[in-house]
Amino acid sequence: MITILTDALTIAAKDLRNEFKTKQTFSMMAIFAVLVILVFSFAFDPTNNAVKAVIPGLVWVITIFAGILGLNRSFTSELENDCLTGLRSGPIDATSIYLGKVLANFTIVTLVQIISIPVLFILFNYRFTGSYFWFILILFAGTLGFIIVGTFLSALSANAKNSEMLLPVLLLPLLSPLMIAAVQAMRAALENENLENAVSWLQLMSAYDLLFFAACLLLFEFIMEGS
Amino acid sequence: MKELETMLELKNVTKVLGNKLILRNISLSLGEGETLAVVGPNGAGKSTFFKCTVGLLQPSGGEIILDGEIIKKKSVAVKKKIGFLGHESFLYSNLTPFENLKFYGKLYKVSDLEHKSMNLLKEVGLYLFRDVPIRSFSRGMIQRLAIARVLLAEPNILMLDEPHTGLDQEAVALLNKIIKEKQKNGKSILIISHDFEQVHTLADRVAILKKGVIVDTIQLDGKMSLNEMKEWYDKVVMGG
Amino acid sequence: MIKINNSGPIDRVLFYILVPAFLINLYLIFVWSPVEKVMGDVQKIFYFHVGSAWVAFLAFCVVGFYSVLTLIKPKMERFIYAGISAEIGVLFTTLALLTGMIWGRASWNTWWTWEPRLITTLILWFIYVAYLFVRKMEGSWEKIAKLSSVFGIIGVINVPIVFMATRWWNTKLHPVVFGEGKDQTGGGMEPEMLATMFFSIFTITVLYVFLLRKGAQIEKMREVIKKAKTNIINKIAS
Amino acid sequence: MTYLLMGYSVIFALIAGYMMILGKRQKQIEKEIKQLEEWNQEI
Repeated sequence: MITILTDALTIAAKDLRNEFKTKQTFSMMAIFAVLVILVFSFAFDPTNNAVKAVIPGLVWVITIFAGILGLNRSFTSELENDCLTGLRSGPIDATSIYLGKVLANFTIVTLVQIISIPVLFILFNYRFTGSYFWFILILFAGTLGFIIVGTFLSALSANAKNSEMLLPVLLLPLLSPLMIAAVQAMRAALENENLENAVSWLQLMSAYDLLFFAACLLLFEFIMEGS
Repeated sequence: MKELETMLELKNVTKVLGNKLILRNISLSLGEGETLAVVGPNGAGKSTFFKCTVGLLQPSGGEIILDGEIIKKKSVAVKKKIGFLGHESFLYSNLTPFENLKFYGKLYKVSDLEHKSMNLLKEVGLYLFRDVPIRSFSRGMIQRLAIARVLLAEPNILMLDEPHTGLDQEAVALLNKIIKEKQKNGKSILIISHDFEQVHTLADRVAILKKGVIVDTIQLDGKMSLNEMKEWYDKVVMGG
Repeated sequence: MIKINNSGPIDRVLFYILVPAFLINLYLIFVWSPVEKVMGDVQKIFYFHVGSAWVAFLAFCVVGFYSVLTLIKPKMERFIYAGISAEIGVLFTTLALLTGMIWGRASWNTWWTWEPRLITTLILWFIYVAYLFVRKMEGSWEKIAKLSSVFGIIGVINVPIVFMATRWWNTKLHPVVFGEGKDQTGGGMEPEMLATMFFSIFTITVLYVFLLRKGAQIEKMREVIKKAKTNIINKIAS
Repeated sequence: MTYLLMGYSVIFALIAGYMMILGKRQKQIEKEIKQLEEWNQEI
């Protein structure tokens, strides 16, 4: 059990180091997130006060769009030099590959959020009045669920030739309950009202996270098995 | 022939992929300190055979025993004893040689990692470039680093999948030098190759895999010449 | 030589049940069952709508069931059943969605309402389609069987959560036609209606089983032919 | 009434469509069987 965790940390550290040597994926994701914000500011006039209502949704839209870019690379980058086979033939459990990837992807997406969400608030001239604690908690739970399912499906779709097209098609329907909950919870937290509402949505999100984490952990080795 | 402690044993290994029977009842054993080469025509199931022995694929029937332990899906500890050198290097091109070795060393739980990897880098002649991302390396250099990666974990058995293809003269010489050294140290080696010259210089025993069956094995022991071996191979593959 | 083993006795029995059942069902829907007072004739869509929705969920459960079996022990037959069930699932999900939309248009003058059951069905549709995309991947059937089964299981887990989330999200608008939950104001169907509904569900379930068996037989034949073809090609080549 | 007609025509069209797809597959298979038999005779 502990070796699984240390192996996962080793893999995550390798992934992050590999990424931050060039920062290519990361900077692409950040720029893409900001571009999405820009496009949305054309679509909804940011000077209009009613636009505040779409902010909670936009937080998740940029997270998912930018996140999918990174998730696409997560396993296809292992195909260069056939590194994935190197990992699979090594003395490690398949679950530690999954855990390591989840950790690395979560870190990268969180960093993208740290850049893009302030940009969103600034460009939409949004004054943050809600509670930081709940905001961050909801952001954490939602992003975690997104990465849990996304990493799993990224490994699944990496087997296909058109993996970057397949991943969103597989991922978005599965994310829908999480996103409904995340947007509602975020709205409640940002508008600082109905915190009980936010809590019950947060419960749904945690249930989703736990359930899918367990299922993905169990099923991941079937994806890693070659045939 | 002297009695050898068996390192790797395949018992009636069968592998079905799709509707095709790729491997049929393969039984082979590899003694400690022995070098076995598996040769065969294309499509004979060499790579499937190899994937089964390194634990990437599960055999549909029979079992593979390495150092007294059956290789199963979950047998993590056994895999530590395998040094697997494949076609590809399994190395991360954004990382430096040193970082690559450190990563694999951690996964294989190598003790005294820094010291060992430095020594290995010197051995394969990459010490000078230890801090350069391997993206800019030539194929030969990457292959040398791949050799270092395999040796780092100090495996009991080396499994080499066509190790000589795509190597320059220098790297071939280095690889052969290292293999010979390991032979002297009593390590078992399994080579899959179609390079007869190299097989002849390295192997103690040669097995021919044809249509998923081991059709014949022969003891080399340095007595048989390269041409004799080739003749034998042609006879076995063409006949029957 | 290869023969088309189309209809075993079970299929014949199914067929002989299906045809009269379908006719009786149409009679029940259009003639026998009373016209609803508020919505009028349009309410008669409801019978097939409920039946389709039920079969859509059933088909999805069957996909999940065969996915689990495939993971436990990959067999061509299980893999085929899961695939055909998903195909029929897409068909009936589409039917449920379209009939739901038509009904919505007739009774509330909108084609689409963001209402839990409709959203759940729509997401179900997307998951089915995604599942079929996974099956279209290249590679050995064993690999695809594994990957698609994994996706099928994840998809099945997702459905109840979607339903819960959408229910919490928006519980207004849907007419509760027969007793469910606390709000039963729209409930109280006449017994003839209830009987017709159950008969429709029965008929469409039989149709599903019939199509499932038929489709699976065709797929199995296709595999047999594929094998025979490669055999012949190998023979000619050697 | 028009909606009812629309609803049931959609239902029957789609079910018939799927059955036609199945029939097409069956035809395809029959064709391939014929081809196989021809090949077999040639051997």
